[in-house]
Amino acid sequence: MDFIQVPSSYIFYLAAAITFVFLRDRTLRSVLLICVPIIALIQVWNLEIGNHHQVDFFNLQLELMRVDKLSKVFGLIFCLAAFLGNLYAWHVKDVVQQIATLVYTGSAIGAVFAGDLVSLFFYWEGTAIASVFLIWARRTEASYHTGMRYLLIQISSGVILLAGLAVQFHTTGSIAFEKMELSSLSSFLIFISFGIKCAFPLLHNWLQDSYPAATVTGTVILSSFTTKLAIYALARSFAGTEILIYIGAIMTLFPIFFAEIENDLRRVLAYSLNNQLGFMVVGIGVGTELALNGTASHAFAHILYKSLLFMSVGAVLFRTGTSKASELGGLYKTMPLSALCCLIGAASISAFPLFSGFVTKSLIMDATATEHYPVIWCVLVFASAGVLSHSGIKIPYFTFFAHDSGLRPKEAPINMLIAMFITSFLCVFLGVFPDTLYNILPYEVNYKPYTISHVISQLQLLCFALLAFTVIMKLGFHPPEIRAINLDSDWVYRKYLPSIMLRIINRLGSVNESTRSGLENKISSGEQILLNIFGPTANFARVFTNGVMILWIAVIFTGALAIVLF
Amino acid sequence: MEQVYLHFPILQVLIPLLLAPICVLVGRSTFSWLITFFGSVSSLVIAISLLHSVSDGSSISYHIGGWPPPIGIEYVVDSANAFLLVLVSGISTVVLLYARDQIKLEIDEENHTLFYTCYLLCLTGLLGVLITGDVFNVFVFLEISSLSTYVLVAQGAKRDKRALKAAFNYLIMGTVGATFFVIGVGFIYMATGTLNMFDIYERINDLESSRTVRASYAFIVIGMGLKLAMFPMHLWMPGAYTYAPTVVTTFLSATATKVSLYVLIRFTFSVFHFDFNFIEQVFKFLVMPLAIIAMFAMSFVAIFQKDIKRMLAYSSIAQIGYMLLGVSLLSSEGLTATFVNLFNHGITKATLFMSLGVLTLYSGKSFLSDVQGLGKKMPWISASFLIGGLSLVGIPGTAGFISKWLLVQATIEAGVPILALLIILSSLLAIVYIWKVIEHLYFMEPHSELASQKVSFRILIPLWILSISCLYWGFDTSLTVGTSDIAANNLFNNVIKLN
Amino acid sequence: MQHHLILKIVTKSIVGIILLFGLYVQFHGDYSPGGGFQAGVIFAAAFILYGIVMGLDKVQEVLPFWVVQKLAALGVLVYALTGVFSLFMGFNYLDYSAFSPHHPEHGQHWGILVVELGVGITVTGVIVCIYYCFASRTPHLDDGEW
Amino acid sequence: MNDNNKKLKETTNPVGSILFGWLDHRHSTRIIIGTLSVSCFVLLLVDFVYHRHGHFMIEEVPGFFALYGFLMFSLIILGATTLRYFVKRREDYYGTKAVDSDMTENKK
Repeated sequence: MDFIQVPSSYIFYLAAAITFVFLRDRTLRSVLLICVPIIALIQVWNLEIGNHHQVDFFNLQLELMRVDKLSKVFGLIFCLAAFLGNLYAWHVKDVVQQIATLVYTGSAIGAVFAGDLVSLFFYWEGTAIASVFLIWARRTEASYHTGMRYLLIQISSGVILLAGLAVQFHTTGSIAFEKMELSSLSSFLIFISFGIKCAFPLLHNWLQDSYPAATVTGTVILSSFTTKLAIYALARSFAGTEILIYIGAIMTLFPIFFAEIENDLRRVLAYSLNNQLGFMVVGIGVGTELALNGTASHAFAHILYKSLLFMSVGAVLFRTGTSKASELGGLYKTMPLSALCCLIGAASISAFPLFSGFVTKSLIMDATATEHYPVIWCVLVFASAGVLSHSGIKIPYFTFFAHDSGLRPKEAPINMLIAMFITSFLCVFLGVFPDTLYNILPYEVNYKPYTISHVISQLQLLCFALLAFTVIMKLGFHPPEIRAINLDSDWVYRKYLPSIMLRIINRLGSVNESTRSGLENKISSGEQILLNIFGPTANFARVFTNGVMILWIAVIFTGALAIVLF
Repeated sequence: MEQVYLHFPILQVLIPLLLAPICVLVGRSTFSWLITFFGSVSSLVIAISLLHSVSDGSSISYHIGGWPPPIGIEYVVDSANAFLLVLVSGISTVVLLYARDQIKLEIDEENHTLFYTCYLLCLTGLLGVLITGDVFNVFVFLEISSLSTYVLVAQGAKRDKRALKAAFNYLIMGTVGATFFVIGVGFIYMATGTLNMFDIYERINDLESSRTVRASYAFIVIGMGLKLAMFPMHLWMPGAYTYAPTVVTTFLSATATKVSLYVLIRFTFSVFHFDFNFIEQVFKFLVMPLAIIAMFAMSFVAIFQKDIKRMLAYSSIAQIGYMLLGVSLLSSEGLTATFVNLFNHGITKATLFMSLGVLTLYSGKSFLSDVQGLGKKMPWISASFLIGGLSLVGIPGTAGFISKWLLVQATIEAGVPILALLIILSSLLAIVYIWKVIEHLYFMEPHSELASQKVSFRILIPLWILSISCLYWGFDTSLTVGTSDIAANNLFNNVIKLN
Repeated sequence: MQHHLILKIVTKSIVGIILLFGLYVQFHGDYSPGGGFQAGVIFAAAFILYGIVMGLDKVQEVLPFWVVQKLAALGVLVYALTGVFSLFMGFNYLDYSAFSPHHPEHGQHWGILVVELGVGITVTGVIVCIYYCFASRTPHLDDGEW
Repeated sequence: MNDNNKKLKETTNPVGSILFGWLDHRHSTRIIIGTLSVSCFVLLLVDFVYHRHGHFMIEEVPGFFALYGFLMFSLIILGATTLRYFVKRREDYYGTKAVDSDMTENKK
């Protein structure tokens, strides 16, 4: 069975090539897009543990198929997510998006099975480059700029990874993608690189910036892969690194507040995504078998319910043209099925018993408790209440209920509904039969989520939080949904640094300032300086007479002669 | 005659040389093309078989006229020049495949025969420079190639009369360069009394302090610097590349400067001793700084160009900076990187110029606005430009990445990681100017009056051969890196194993 | 030059002598001063003199432009084929011993002679060609031409 | 008014009226709040009947989760409101380079 051992990413790349070359028929393309993840899913399911596919590159041996239980579980959920996302995107006609999706998902799955840092790097950059097209596919100026920012950050993550890998190779001669200690320069660089993709605090803002900018279907795809790939990489390399616990704890905390006041619902979900990543990072930091199981299972469940939420908000955006809470409300009348799915997603993410979040998050919570991190545990409980506040209540409530916006859109298209139903079903299924999920986790699980204590405490937490919400709404203290944006740390590089740069440039350059105003013009003044030095009419690029050229030669020759003779 | 392969070194040069006058005698456009193509293909076949027989690191020596080396002219093939022989004849073949259609549009019918003749002579010259082991012979072949190049560049005059001025500038500069070079060769002869490279190598050993020898090296560096467009002696190049016919630009950009660089390397390693103190000084204080300035200054200049051909020409000067940087590390790794770079940049630039030529086939101008929106109308050609562009930038998975990677490694090995940083930084500049073209190709609306043009397969096939090779050499590095490694080691240790 | 009768007469008589002298230089080049290049120049000089005195049209009747072009190519071909001949005889390229394998000295002699002939033809062709090009140059270019 | 109601009826999805039709009832809000309050009360009572086991002592304090949930939720709202005071900006703050203003224009 050699066929079954070829890298799964090849299947996706091949499909991308076929799509690019042959398929002019839209339906065929959509069918292909759905079939490919299924084929990959079957392949990954049947993979045996071991290293299967080696390639020689320079003098390095690349491991393209390192299959163990950790990579397998991520491989499975990635294939599943690709299938659901593509089903949801059945109606899309845009070839660019379809190819980007295939390459992107293929790279993500390839990265999961990469057994060394070099191939990881290739796939890492592959996800970056392919995914940006999902943002650009919206084809507006704003999405172009957002995509550029996204690409810049993603590429730098790859470049830092490359630097780390180069340093590691230089010092140890190994390119193995294995567990490492956060002690050397190389591991530190690799850690930062993973951290960027994983949206560590202060490195996170690309996430909230770009996800709301992608297309309706693009965001669903985007939400599943990049960050979870980073989670996988961290779990692989830095399990048990204590600093991750604190980083993760902060990650669970700060997005809550931002999400609460954010108006764009897809950005709310992006913040919520960040917060959920925090739980997983804490699990990695704790690093025990229980915690790593928690991380893997939480990633699994999270991909499903986060896709579901993005799908339902996406369906609303698709039908109404906006995803802003201030513009929406009362949609349950005409989009009841989407509303139902959204509620299921919300229940899952808030970890109501019988939904998937409940059976996975508690693994991580339990691990922190067992390892005696009381403060972290309290933070996580707090964050759970936070999750309820923005994802559990805010998303469904302001989209589908709340005050009636007067919008009466049609129900979501049938393909979207099917995708949402399947995802909802999986969310509930995993919540009711957690053992199905527990069986494929990296380590053996002896954990029973449905104990009376656990169910009651969780229900208490959630119900009282809901009660608090009701009280606050009644009292009118809830921050109103208004059309506004909120600054995040990306303000530093989007506004602050450019203005400082310009001040410096203006000091240096003698540019006529009186005629210019506004930041944009000032940036172009920097360009003007470059233009004055290097532009077509500047000395560097001018065409001189032969005499001048000869003079240059004489100068250089004199220099050479001086160097040689003395 | 029974053992033809023994004569391959001379046949390599002889076939195009012999076919050139035949071309003139025949005097028909189509026949000339056929003859030229035949010559180029047979050169390629010979070059490949030569490369194959020296791929174990050995070398082949051929004595012209049966006179043994120090007296007669000797042709030497080792992995260094065999590798470039394959590049030159290979590019020439691919370029010729598509030259037929392009030439019809760009050059008057009555000049076709002479065009092909000059093309063959240029090919002869380039191959001769590579293969000969005699310093004066290098000069002769250099002049054969240069003189025919001037004519080839001037053929752009049908489209743009400025081609004449560009060719004239090139003529002046090229001649000055050749003069410097021949003076250098004269000095060497004065000091050693021999013209055979390997003989000089033996004799020059004790002459490190000789001022004649030192001055000769300065002359040769400047002479070759001019020919290979080393910053700031590049001034002939943007004009020549911009106004020459596309076929010529494609061919020259991929071969001419590379061959000159080879000469510089050959002289540094196989004629002089690279560990001479003054040679180290030249590279350290002259070549390396100039290379670094070229990498940045010329990339910036390229960013601001509106004419894509000119932009690519400036980019070539910047790329030459990378190659010179590799050489000036004076290490085996650096030399390997340079050889790989020679090859990969050759095919990359050929892809770019060729696809650009087809994109602007009908508009005749290569300004950014002329290719606007062609991404939709000419998807195959735009895609190949895209591939070439990615390779130029050095995106992983393309040939360009391999050469940059090796160069970065070499700088780190040499203990100057700051250079690695500079290389990466200047690559970012390449992204900017390539992006400008991509943006115009794919993200802008086409001019409405430009109807969709059918492009024949005769153009598409060679173009895609090049594009795919750009990708292929990004994956399979056994030939490029392997051969370069052997070549660099041979040069570095001056091992010429004659069989 | 229409009225310079003396010049014309002298030219007509002298051209033949120049050509003869050219042939002498050509074929004695191997052991006395001279050779293909000098002979070629002398040959070309004869035609150029004729052209200067009689006019471009007259000389091109004798030696049309296309012939000159082909001559230039032909000479190179002769040179190259000499080398190819020795290849075919089983020697190295340009190894003149091939012309007379048993008496290599004679072979060298013959080889030089043939090669020099090639050089002579090419040089004649090229020099005359250059003269034609300059002499037939458009005297004035309009603005539109540029 | 009547017309408007009719129009609403027409556009309402039949599945919607089965699933969420009861929401349109006059007392729906009261029903929801009532149910919530009752279940909260019951859950709180359970704590006094059933002794919970946890890793930390504090977990075993009756009503801990209830109190914690209620207070923390209020804290989040409070914190968020405060945060908004500092970070709120107009939608077109980043100009054409962010999607937020993009959507605004689409609306127009």
